[in-house]
Formats: sequence, structure tokens, C-alpha cells
Amino acid sequence: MTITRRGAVGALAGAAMLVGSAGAAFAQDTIKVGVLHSLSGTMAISETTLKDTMLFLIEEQNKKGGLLGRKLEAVVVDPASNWPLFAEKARELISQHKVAAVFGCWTSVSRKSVLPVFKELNNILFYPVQYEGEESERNVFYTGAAPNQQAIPAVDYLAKEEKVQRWVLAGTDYVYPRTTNKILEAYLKSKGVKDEDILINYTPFGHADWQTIVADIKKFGSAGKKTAVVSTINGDANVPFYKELGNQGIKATDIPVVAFSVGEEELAGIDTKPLVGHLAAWNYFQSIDTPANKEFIAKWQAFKKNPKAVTNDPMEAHVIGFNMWVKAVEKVKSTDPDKVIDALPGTEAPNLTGGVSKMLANHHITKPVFIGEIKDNGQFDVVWKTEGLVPGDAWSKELDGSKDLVADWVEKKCGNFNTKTGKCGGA
Amino acid sequence: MISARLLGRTGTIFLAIVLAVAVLVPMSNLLLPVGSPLHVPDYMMPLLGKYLCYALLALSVDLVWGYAGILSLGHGAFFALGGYAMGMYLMRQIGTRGVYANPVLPDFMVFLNWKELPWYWWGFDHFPFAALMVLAAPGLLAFVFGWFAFRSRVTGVYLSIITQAMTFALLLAFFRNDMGFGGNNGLTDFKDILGFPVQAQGTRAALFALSALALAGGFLLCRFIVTSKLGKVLVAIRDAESRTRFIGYRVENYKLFVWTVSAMLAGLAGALYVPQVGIINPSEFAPANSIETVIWVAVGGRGTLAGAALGGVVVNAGKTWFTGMLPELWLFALGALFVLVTLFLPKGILGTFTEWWTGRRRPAVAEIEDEDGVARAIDSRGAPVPAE
Amino acid sequence: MVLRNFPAIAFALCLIVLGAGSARADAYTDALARFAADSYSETEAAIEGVAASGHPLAAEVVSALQAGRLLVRAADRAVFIRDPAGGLKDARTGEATTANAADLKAVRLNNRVRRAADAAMGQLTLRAPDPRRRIEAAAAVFKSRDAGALAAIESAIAAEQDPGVLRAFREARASIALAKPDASAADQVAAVEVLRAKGDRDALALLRQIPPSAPDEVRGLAQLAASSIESRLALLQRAQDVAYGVSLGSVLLLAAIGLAITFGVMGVINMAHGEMVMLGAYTTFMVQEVIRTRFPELFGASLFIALPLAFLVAGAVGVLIEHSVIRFLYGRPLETLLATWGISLILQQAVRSIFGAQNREVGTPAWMSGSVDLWGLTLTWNRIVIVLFATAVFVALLVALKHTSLGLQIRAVTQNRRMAGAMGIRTDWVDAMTFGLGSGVAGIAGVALSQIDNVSPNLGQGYIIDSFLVVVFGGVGNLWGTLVGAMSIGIANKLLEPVAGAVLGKILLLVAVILFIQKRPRGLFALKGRFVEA
Amino acid sequence: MQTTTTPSLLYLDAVSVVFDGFRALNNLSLAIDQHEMRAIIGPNGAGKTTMMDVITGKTRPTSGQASFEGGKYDLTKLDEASIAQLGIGRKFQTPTVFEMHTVEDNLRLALKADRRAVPTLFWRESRAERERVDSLLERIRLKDHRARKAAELSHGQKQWLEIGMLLAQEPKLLLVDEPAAGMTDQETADTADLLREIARTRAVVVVEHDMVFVRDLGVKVTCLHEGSVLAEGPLDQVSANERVIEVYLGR
Amino acid sequence: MLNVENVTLFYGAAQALRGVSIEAKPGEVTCVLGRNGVGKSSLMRAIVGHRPIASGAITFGGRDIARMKPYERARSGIAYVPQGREIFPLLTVRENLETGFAPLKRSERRVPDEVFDIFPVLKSMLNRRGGDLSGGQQQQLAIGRALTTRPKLLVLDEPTEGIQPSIIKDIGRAISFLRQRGDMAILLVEQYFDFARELADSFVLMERGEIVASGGRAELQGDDVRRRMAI
Repeated sequence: MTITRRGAVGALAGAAMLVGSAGAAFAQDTIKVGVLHSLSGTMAISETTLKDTMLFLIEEQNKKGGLLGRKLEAVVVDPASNWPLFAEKARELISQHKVAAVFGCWTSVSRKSVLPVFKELNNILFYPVQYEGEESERNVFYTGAAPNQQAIPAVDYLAKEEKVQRWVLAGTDYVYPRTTNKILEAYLKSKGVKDEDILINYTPFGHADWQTIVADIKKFGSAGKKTAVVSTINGDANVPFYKELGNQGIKATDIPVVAFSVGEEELAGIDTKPLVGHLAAWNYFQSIDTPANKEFIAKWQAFKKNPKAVTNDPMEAHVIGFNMWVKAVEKVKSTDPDKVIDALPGTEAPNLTGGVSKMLANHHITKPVFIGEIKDNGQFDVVWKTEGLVPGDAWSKELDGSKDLVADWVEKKCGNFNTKTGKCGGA
Repeated sequence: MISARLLGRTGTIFLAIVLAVAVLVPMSNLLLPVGSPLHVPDYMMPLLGKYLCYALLALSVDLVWGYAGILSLGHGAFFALGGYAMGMYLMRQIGTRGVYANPVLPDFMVFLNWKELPWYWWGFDHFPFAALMVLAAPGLLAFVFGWFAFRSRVTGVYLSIITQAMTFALLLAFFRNDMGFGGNNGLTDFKDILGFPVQAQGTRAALFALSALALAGGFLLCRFIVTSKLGKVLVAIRDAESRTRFIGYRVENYKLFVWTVSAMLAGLAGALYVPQVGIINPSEFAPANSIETVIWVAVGGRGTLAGAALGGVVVNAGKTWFTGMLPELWLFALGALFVLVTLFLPKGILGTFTEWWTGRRRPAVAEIEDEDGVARAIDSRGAPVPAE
Repeated sequence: MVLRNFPAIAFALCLIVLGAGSARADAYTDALARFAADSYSETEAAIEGVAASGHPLAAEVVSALQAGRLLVRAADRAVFIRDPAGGLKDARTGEATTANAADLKAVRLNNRVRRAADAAMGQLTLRAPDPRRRIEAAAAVFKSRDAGALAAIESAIAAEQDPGVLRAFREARASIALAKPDASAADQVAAVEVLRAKGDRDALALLRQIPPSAPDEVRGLAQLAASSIESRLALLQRAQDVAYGVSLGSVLLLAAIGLAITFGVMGVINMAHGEMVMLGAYTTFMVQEVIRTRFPELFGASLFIALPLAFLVAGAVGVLIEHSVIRFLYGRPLETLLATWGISLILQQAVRSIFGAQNREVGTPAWMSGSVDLWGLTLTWNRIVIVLFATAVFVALLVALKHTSLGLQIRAVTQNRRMAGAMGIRTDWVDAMTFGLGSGVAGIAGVALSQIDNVSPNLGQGYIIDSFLVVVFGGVGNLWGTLVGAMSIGIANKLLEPVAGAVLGKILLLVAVILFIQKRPRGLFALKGRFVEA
Repeated sequence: MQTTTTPSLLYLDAVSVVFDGFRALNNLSLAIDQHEMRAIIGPNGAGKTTMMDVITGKTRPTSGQASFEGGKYDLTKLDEASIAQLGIGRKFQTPTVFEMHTVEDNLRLALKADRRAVPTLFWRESRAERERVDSLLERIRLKDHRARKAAELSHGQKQWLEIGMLLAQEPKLLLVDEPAAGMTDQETADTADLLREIARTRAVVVVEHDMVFVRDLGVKVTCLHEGSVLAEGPLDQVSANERVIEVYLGR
Repeated sequence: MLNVENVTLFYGAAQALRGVSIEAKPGEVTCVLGRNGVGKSSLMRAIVGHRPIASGAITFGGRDIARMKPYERARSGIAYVPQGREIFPLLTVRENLETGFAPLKRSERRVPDEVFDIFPVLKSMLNRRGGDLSGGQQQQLAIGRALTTRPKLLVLDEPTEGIQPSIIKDIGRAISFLRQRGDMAILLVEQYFDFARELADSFVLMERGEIVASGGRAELQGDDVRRRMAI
């Protein structure tokens, strides 16, 4: 028994070596996948994890035998949080490395920067981060949340469960918070919230001194009505913001803060004990208890060789996006972008929270929405979730400019079809 | 009139290379077959064009730093303003092809509910006006800023730091979505320039050739300035500012002149840069960008013009190469490059090369300059002016 | 079916048998059972029921709930309290018991439940022996304005001796009285008076919200009280802006003061200064990591341990940089800009390679957490500590430069290196020490900044521009200038921010500094007088 | 002093300069006539350099008047460049020449010409100017060094170059600060000759410590002390003054 | 005490010293004379270590100091009063003097009384900034500062340059006082011939980086040296 087992192990090892050398021999014939995430500069904080996620996914896929009988090969470049460099690197990935698809970008501006390149060179970008919507491009697949998959359910929850009547919309001054707040403002007003009960505040990137703003929030919140903060504060600025919140003693029971850009990764840098009860809205939390998620976390931590490595929503978006791409490629038996683009809508892939997400005709996907409360261990406790999955809207129904627009790349082959005029091409 | 004296030997070689590049690279890209070893691949064109724009920017920095001793840590602001002027023109050319198909308003204004075009966007649909603004906007900013700063005799590191404050203030201002310049996303998704699609290979080739010509022209202009008597006055100002005043030169006017010219060159570089990289956004105003520009000049050789341009190309080409080849380690390589150049090539690549070339014949008598000459340009200790 | 319901039936029978005398106990057990429903509304109802029951275990149950130590067994809806040590007791009886841990689930909380629990705890602890608990309890009642607590408050007031607690109780009673539609006018007038004396924003909110049904007299008085509080608060607002300004100024001072040495004194345009700050912050992180895993009881002292280490780490890196690069560049300040920029890239990437690009958690010791209320001014402890710390660092540095022999040698070398050497001063050693000192000070600034900002490889970048601005604004080569520069920029920023907003405020400030430099081209504290150039 | 009747070229009237409470000049009055050469002596810190700073516009007086060409120009209202263009040239104590420029370029820059930026940009050397440079080079004995960088000159040569630059400006008034410092006796004597020659056509103010040199010049002497005039007159008369001996010459 | 033998020194390609030898003995003033630019200051810089020598030897108290750093030479007992004084302008007079403590043991760290005896003016100005002093006062401070290090060799480079006559006399008196004390060698560089003549026990005359004449006090009194310095 033991002998046979040893023999088996040996044979396996031999086979593995053979496969390995075969892999080397056929190195020319790999399918290249571009990874376009900043590894240095301001965005490295968020994006390096996504680079690792892609390496992990590709390794896993190769363990399963690759794709179409070929190995996948990740091509990693560093666009260094520099937007023009994103475009340059995208061009390099597509033209020079001939990648089959690219997974990348975090900020909207980086996506905007590479868009023309993807259109011109006709390749595929999977974009994994929640964003402001108002876009649908043939070459881009949006696996992060659109505003209707994150912001609006969160506000609904606060209004219903916490009876919030007064709202602070605090954000970093860029397009995602601006748009989200615009949508939320319109939405809240449609629910009868008065002008004086909404406070909108914008801060620069990397804002570090939150004393005044937190004091203002406190002031705004002490007018007697139940108040909540909807935070679209981006990246680094969250840590000093939450530290200030904690120190000024704003408890979640007084003024809850719901954030759309704060996940497990961001919380890893903060002592969360003073923040227990503050909220985040995402389509995925690490703490969600499903077999798929448990397995994923275990493998991820093994891959990172760090038992404390956390997972987060954009990672899950890459998981879904990658699996969808794999399925689409397998379906059309080709990595030709045109074929894959056409095959992707309708493709389904299980997400990590127990459902099955589907790529829609507007190149967004269906996702469940969860509201989580921050726990003292830096994780989230899901306090609410949507029934079933919410389809992502490319164009917000709350905004004047886009309420008549729909994106449909299957029937109408158009990203901004105007239902009123019946024409493709905007308002 | 281009005389040998105007160009110098290095200058002649430099100009010849730039002009050759202006012709040969687009030709090789458009005419040679893809398989040919001499073929310049499509993706290289905008990349090389970008380097040329950076070279022009470096040239403009060298004009003020190398010759007038004004260390600008805010030249990125002029570059970005030129870029924005061009970007605004390109945005207006999109017309109804934007996602909201608004014939007048750019997309970002539509979705932020702007109802009409703000006044400062007027006229940018006309190329001549935009072209004028490419030079006028940075020129005007430089003129106003310089008029204040030079008249008040802000010098040395004080000047450097307020130029940095200037570009930082502009960075924050352009980030603001209320400013009407597209906030953080900036201006992007350009379609046409003068009726030609920006993404077409022919347009790219033309833009590349234009960038090379602009670099050549900028180089000639700079050479004309620095070889003129005015150029000699600038060097005099750099080395002994108060002496120059006592001879009767109104130093602030000279500085203001060269400062404004330099800003306009930087603006031109920015304007050519934008259609080639396809985006202009506030991060171009980041002080780090301006500092890096200074570093290109230092790497290439301060006060050599051609060297500065060379530095702009070399450092950026290195960056492209490193970020692709060593994505996780490239900052080590770049950082080490800067340290090593400083330590072992204190006069930059070109400066060291020419010194080595001429040094074989004429022994260097540069002892004095070592301690006083270079250091004087930026009087970092704020050494007090002797009053008695 | 019958069998399965047996316990319930038996329970009901028991209730009947025990009769009215034990009604309160029954209400308690009834309420307890609702915890098992795993629904926030049921939990909320359970809390109210438990609190109203007056059962002796009520307070313990609610506080266990708050701490996440209230467990239920889904199978039989039994409720247990786990004490902090880990022992289990039956919530019904308070007796120690055992249960299979796998069957137990903590009752889940959300903000609504937490609020209910807070309010309930308030009522339940009005008579707690510790006066601080009683004040907290009063505050909870004040916030909940629950008319049901009125009786409890009244009796608590009657029994209370401590004047501070009494005031809190009266305020709580006032808040209930104002919210209650059927309160007597006299009670409400008294309540307005109490709130007027309280004079803070909470009181103001209550006074503003007097229902229109209230008598005119009360409304008028409330109006008056509200406007008097408002004018007080407006004044307070200015004071608060200045206090925040001082705090921001201290942060700037800390960030800049090391630069005032490496740049201001030595003339090295040290672009790697921010990275020295970053190294200090990462040292703090490392110290806390070790403490967390090995000596958790030392956590409160972690910053004190980190301070000297950060000084040494950053100082040592500084000495290394000086010795390997900077010393070849004296007299060529511009080239130090180039080289230190390169060094800053290398250091950033090194930290990124070692610790990863993500933020690292640096905890705040208990003594630095929370805030203190000074006449209605909320000052957070960490900010206060940072102000004090910045002052201490400033004074220490001033003393070190003015009154130690190293300080004298530093000044001599920076004014005239060659002559200092001729006086027997070991210039190369002094250079290394000076740069090390500046870097070390930046390092300890990093310890302080780790308390309010991200600890990430980009930490330093955020401070470098501000630091240079502060040093130059104050006047290069003058520590006092750095102090005044930091404070003026900090306070101006905070006074501008409420008027113009954070972004525009900062822009205005930068423009103001640019214009100021026109007026004083050598900074605030330019060196004046008759000097011979060294 | 009868300055009102004979319009002097330079007239300082009760000029005071205060730095941080320190009085560098204290009610200083001084008049220099056309074509006059004047030697200024006095201990260090007596205000000699500050006086030059006031005349050349580098320092604004705290109080008092400074006028040029018989009151035609108020020097306290003009900047250095305008004053230089009026025809006041200054030589510093330590020679300051443009070290990175050649000797002849140094002179070229100093030549009287349109000082505005744009004409300077398009300037081309005229024949007259070339000749003028040649004759200056001759006069300051640097003809053989015309193409060398000024940095390579010796200390004395730099002093002379600087005087040459002053001459190139064709000033009406020259201020010369310690021209003999660091020179040998022979060079000192030559310098005195040169200055005397210059003074034939313009006014010269010389600040000097070297009493031999001052004696060589043989002109009226003003001794400054603590920011004001202590004694004025022929050298013998001044050096016999008790106060001058006490504070300056020593016993 | 100090022996300089056959020293050559270059600035880049230009040779500043060509085989110069001099000697300084305790209790004596050795004068280096010569016109401007003949290499006097270069020689001083070679002795205090501000310029490396190309060949030759410099020994001090029997030790070879030619490869030592300037501060090591200062620590072995050479004090330098440079041309142009080079006072630390932002340090007070007291602090300027205290910079001389660096080579001293902790117990010796005080300003010797003789400094204030020789230059009483310094005592009254202890808290003034060095840069605020007049040139003459600075020169006195520079000498006082050098004396604080308790030197065995005092190197004075043109102490009379740009100094008013009354202070030149003070300085002359100070130098003769130090010479009479006998424990210190003094090396004086001068262009001011009359000043040198009064003080020198021996002299060397330099021209174009070489020593062209040397001798004792007697030879210095003749007109020969004065004439050579004038040409």
C-alpha cells in the first residue's frame, strides 16, 4: 500500500515534471493575459492585491490544465498610478505582448485613459471596481458595482432600518463620488428628504486633516433628526477619517457611516474597535459564510503564504470576470476578442457568496448587495442583503442626462441607445 | 539664419538627429513592411512622440535653470496648461459623438448637469484660438507669476518652493469638478484633430513629425537666446546677480522674458503631448512631475540644452522599459540611476561627455566653479546678503 | 406535536401556577426568549422587555448583549451569559451551567439594537454605585428621551447626592419633559432652564424641537435659550477652529522640523525627508507587532518604546545616506535634490517590497484615544498629545542646537565647513550626526503621525510639499521660523476651511503663501543685520 | 558746506540707515563735485560700504536725501539698474566679475548700450563697440587674456577687469571699494595712476585702508566713524586729527 | 616644530607650489612674504590640510601630518587664522571662541584668560554675533578663537589685510606677546612688509610658487626684500 502510494507520488511528480517541461517547450504557445494594475505610486495600496489575485487565478486555471489546452501566462506591467502611463502600458500589452484580454484599472480616470486604446486595438478590459456608471463600451466588461448595486440599497437600508432622516454625503472630489452623490441626492429627494437635510462635502485626494469636517458632521448630526454619513471618500483618506471619527467619539449608534470604498483591505490599516457598527455596502464580504468563499479564502491565503491575508470585493469581481472570460473563451474555442466579446453577454459564473452572476447585455453583471457592519476584528458582519441578484445599470435612472439611455451590445450593438429617440448615440 | 556659432558642434549633431528622426521614423512606420527590422511598430509612434514632448519640456526647464539659474519646480504647470488648452480644443471637436451626444457640452459637463458652456471654454472649437491659448495661457501665468516674483527679488530655493506651491495650487484647483475641466478624470476620449482622426496612423505620424519639428524649433530658439547678448546677460545674472544690476541691467525683466518664453515652450510641449497620449488630467500638475523634469535635465546635463532634451528621452525611455521589464523593481533601478548620475556624472550625460571629449586637449580649470558657481544658482542656506 | 410543545405548555402552566406574584419574573423570561428569534426587531423588543422587568439580572443580560457575550441555543431558545472569563451561566436563573459551544450563537447586533441596549442600560444603571456609570446612564436616558424612564429618573434624583450626577439626571429629566406632550408647563419651563444651562449642541437641538403644541410661554423661553446657546456656540466655533489650527500646525511642525535641520541648517534639499517620517511610522508598526504577539500588556507603552527606536532607525538610515551619498555633494545643493529624490524612490519601494503596498495598522493606546470636553470644545486626546509632543520635540531640538557642544559644532560646520575643520571639529562626523539628527527627528515625527494617518509606503509623500513650504515660509535656517510658519499655516488653513471648504481653502492658502513670499522674499524670519558672508 | 550754490554731482544730506536698531549710517552728509576724486577712510563698520549701498540703490535710507547731478535725480527712489544707467558705477571690495564669461564678454556686457531686454536679444556688435573693447583691454592690460574665462584670471587681474568694466559703462561717478586690497606695492601704485587718470574726466570716490595708497592719490579725504563724518580735508590735516588717531590710526 | 620639505601642490593643471621648504620653531615668528598669487596662501592651505599636496613632506612635532585631515591637524596643535578671518557669522563671540573646544579634553574646555588680556574688546562683546563685529574686531576674534585650542603652531594668513591701522598695531602687539611666551611657533603670511619686518625672526620670500630668498631678522631689514616684493 505504502509502496504503491509512493510510486503514485513519484509518478505524479514525474508527470508534473513532464508537464512542466512540456509547458516550457510550448512556452511560445501560451495565452497571455494582461494585468494592468499600479504596483507603485498612490494607487498601489489598492491595486497590488488585484495583481496578486490575477496571478492566483491564472495559476489555479493552469493547475486545471489551462485554457483550450494551452497554458495561461500573466503579463504584469506597472502603470505606476500615472494615467497616461496606463494608456501607454495598455498599448504595450496589446500591441507588443499580444494579450488575449486585460484585467486592470482601479480609478475611473485610468479606465478613461485606456478606453481609446482598447477601442482602437480591439481588445478586452475587465474592470473590477465599483464606479459611477454612465458608461458602457463594447471592449469593456464592468464586474464591479454600478451605483444601483451599491449606493441605493445602502441608503434604503439606512432609511428603513435606522430611520435616518438627515444625510451627509461626504466624498473625495472626483467623478465617482460626484456622480454617486448626485444620484443619491436625486433619489433622496424623490423620497421626500428636504434640501436642508442633505449636506454634501468634498475633500481633496489624500486629505489627512479631518478635524473640521468630522466636527461639522457632528454638528449637522446634532439637530435632533437621525443622521447618517454616506461616504464615498477614496483610498488613503479613509484611515485618518475613521481615526478622527473614533477619536471624536462619533459612535455608529449616533451617526452611522456607510462607506462604498472601505473594505477589508482598507480596514486592515485601522484599529476598528472604535468603529464597530459603521457600515459598508459591497457585493462581497470576506465574512460571508459559503463553501465557495471558504475555499477561495483558504486557497488565497495559501497562495499569499499569509494566514491573515484578507479578501475583498474587487478581488471577487476579478474572480467572476476571469471565470466568465474563461467560459466565453471555451465556448467559442478562441481568444479572438471579437468572438469573446460577443460570447460574454449571457455567460454565467458563480460568485463567492452563493449566487450565480451573469454578464448582461450592457456589459455589467448581476450581483447581490450586502450591507455589513464593521466588527472589532476588521471584518464585516452582514446585517442586510438583497433578495437575489441586482442587475447593474450602465446608465442611472436618477439622472436627467441618462435616464433615457440603455446599453445593449447584444441586440442593438450600442452602448448608449436612447429609448426616446430610438437612436444609438446618446441623448 | 543658422550659423555654426548659433548651433555649436553638439547643437548641429543634435539638430541633425532630431530632423532625421522627424522624417525617418514616420516614414519607416508608414512605408516599411511590418516584418522589416527597420520598421517602427505602431505602438512605438505615440511613445516616441511622447518622449519628444518631454524633451521639449526638459529644454524649456534647462533654458531657465541652466542659463538664468531659476530652478523651477513648477514647470509641469505650464506643460499642463498647454495640454489643457489643446485638450479643450479636442473635446470641442468630439461634438455629438460623446456618449450623451450633446453638440456643445462635453460629456462630463452633461452628467454634472451643466446647462451651458462656461465662458472660458468659448472659442476653443476654433483651432487657431486654441493654438493661441496653448502659448498664451502658460505664457500669461508665467508672466504674472514672474512679474511678482522677480520684481520682489524672490530667488533661490524660495523661488523654487513657490513655483512648487503654484503648481500644487493648480493641481488642487483642476481636481475640483466645479472648475469645469473635468475634475480628476480630466479630458479624454478625443476623436479628431483638425478633422483627422487622432488614432489614425497617419495622424500619429504627423503629430510625431510635428513634435520633432517643435523640438528642433524650440532648440533653435533656445540656442538663439543663449548665444545672444541677452543670453550672456542671463549667465551673468545666474553667476553674479547683483553685479549685473550694478552694471545697469534690470534683472527682473531679463528673468521675466526668459521665464515667459520657457513657459510657452513648455505649453507647446504639453499641447503636442495631449493628442498623442490621449488624456490630460490634473495629475500633470503634480509637483513630483515637475521635480522629475528637473531630474531629466540634470541627468542629461544642465546648461547644455541638447543634453536636457537627451535626458528627457533617456529617463523616460528607461521608465518605459523598466516598468514593463521589472514591474516590481523598477523604482529601485530608477532611484539608483538618479543617485549614480549625481555621484558619478555631476555634469550630466552630455556635460560629462563633452568635458571628456574636450578635456583631452585642454586641462580643466574648473576648481572655482565647483564651489561657488554652481552652488550660487540656488542659495539653499539662505546665506544672508552682506549689508556692510 | 404535543410532545414537541411540551416545554412551552409546561412553561405556560408554571406561569399560571406561580400567578401574579411572579409576573415580573415571567415578563423577564418571556422577554429573554425573544432574543432567540434572530431578528433585530425581536431583539429590540427583548431588550425593552428585559429592562422593564426590573429583574436583577437585567443589567447583566443587556451588558452581555452589548459586549457580544449573550448567547442563545436555537434548539430550545435558551439564553446564556458568557462572562468575560469564559464561564457560562443561565440567563434565566443566573446559575452557572454548561452547554455545547457548537449549539450556541451570539445574539447579533446592529445599530438599532445597540441604541436600544444603550438606552436600556441607561435606565438600569441609574442607581449604579459608580458615579461615572450613573452619568453615562443619565446621558443614555437624555439621548433616548424615553418617557418610560421618567419615574426611574425622578426617584434617582431624589436619592442622588453627587452634584455632577444630579445635574446629569436633571438634564435627562429635562429632555424627557420637553419631548413629552403631556408634561406640565412648569416642568417644561424648568426643563428649558436646565437645558439653557447645559448650553451645548444637544441642548440646542432639543430646544429647537419643542413641539408646536407646547405652551407659548415655553416656546418663547426656549427660543431665547436657543439663541443664547447659539451665540455661545458661534464663539466656541472660532475657538475650535483655532484649536484645530494649532493641532494641524503641530502636525506640520513635526513633519517639517527634521527638514528644518537637513534642509534649513545643512542646505541639503532632502526629498527623502518624507521617507524618514515613513520609516518612523513603520518602526512603530513593527514595535506594536512584536508587542501584540509577545507582550500584549505593554501595548499602552508601545509608543514610548517606538520613539527611541524610530529615532535610531531613521537616524541610522540618515547617517547611511549621508555617508554614502550626501557627503560627496556638499556645496552642490541642487544635486542633493536629484540624489535624495532617487533615494526616496528606493526607500519607498523597499518598504513596499518588505511590508506590502497596503496600509499597516498602528493602534492607538487607550490613553491617547477618545476626547476631552473643555467648555464645550471637543479636543481629541491624540491631537492634544501631538501638540504637546511637537512642542517637546521643538524645545528639545532648540536646546540641543543652542546649548550642547554637538549643537555648536553643527552650527559651526554649517556656517563654514572648512573653518570648522581648521578648528579641530570633525566635520565629516558632524555632518553625519546632523543629517542623522534631522532624519531621526523625522523618524519620531513618524511615530506621532502614525497615530493620525495611514501607515503606507506613500506616507512620506503627503508631507514633503507641506514641509518644504513650512520651512521656506518660516525662513530657511531658523527653527523659530519653522514653528511660526507651521502654526500660521495650520491656523490659517483651519480658519479658511469652514468658509471656503477644504479644497478651495488649501488653494487660497497656497496663493497666500506665494504672495507672502513676495513681501518677504526670504521668509518670515529672514536673517537680517550686518553679516559677513561665511 | 556751500552745496546750494555750486551744484555738486552727488549730494547726500543727513542720510541714516538703521538695521534692526543698529545705525549703520547716522546723519551722514557728503557732497562730491564733478570730476572730483575723494578718498574715504575709516575703521571697518564706519558705514563706508553702507554709504555705497545707499548711493547705488541697494539699500534704502531710513531717512535723509541722496541726489545726483545737482538734485536732478533722487537716488532714494531709483533701483540699482536705473542708478547704474544714470552713470554711477561701482567696484566691489572683492572683485566680482562674471567668471563664466570671457574677459572680452565681461567688457561687452558692461559697455554702455541699450539695457532693455529685447534690444539686447537682437544686439550685434558694431565696429565702434569692438574698437572700444579693444582700447579698454589695452588700458587694463588684459589684451592677451581677452578670450580667457574671467575665472582663470589672478586676483589682481580681476580687480583690473572690474575697473575696466566700470570704465566701459562710461559712468559720471565711480565708486571704488578697496581697489588696492590684495595687491602688491607696484600694482597698488599702478592702480592709483589709473584712478587719477580716470578722475580727469569723471568723479571718483575711493574707499581705502592703505594709507600709502591714499597718500599716493593726493586728494581730499573724508574719515567716517560710526556712520557719520569724523573729519574731512587734506590727508595731513585729517591724519593729524586727534579723534581720527584715536579711533582709526592708532598711536 | 613644523617642517615643510619640498612640497609641491597643484590646482588642476596649474602648479601653485614648486618644492617649497620652510621651518617654524617655538618662540619664533616665521614670516612668509611675497606678492599676491605667488602661493603663500596655498602653502598655508597645504599646512592646515585644506589642499592635498602632490609631493614632499610635512611633519609637525616629528609626526608626518601630510595625509591627515584638517581636523586631525588641528587636534595635533595647529591653529589657523585664515585670510578673510572666516568668523562664524551667526555664532556669538562666545560661541565662536567655544568652537575651539573641539580638540580639547572636557576638563580643559574654557577660553584661556590670555585671550581677553590680549584683546579686551572681545570680553565686552561676548554675546554679539560674530557677523556683527567690525573687520578689526573679527580679526581679533579669529586670533582669540585660534588661541582657544591651545595651539603649538599658530598660522596667520595676512592678518592685516583690510584692517584699520589702529587694530593692526594691536595685532602686532599680540603676536609679539605670544612670541615672547616662547611655547608657540608662529607662521605669519604677509604682504604688508613693514608689519612683517617688525615681527619676523626669520623669513622666506616666495615668487611663482618657489622660495627665492630666505634668512633671519637681519636680512629682512635691508631694502632687498622690499624691492623684490614691489616688482
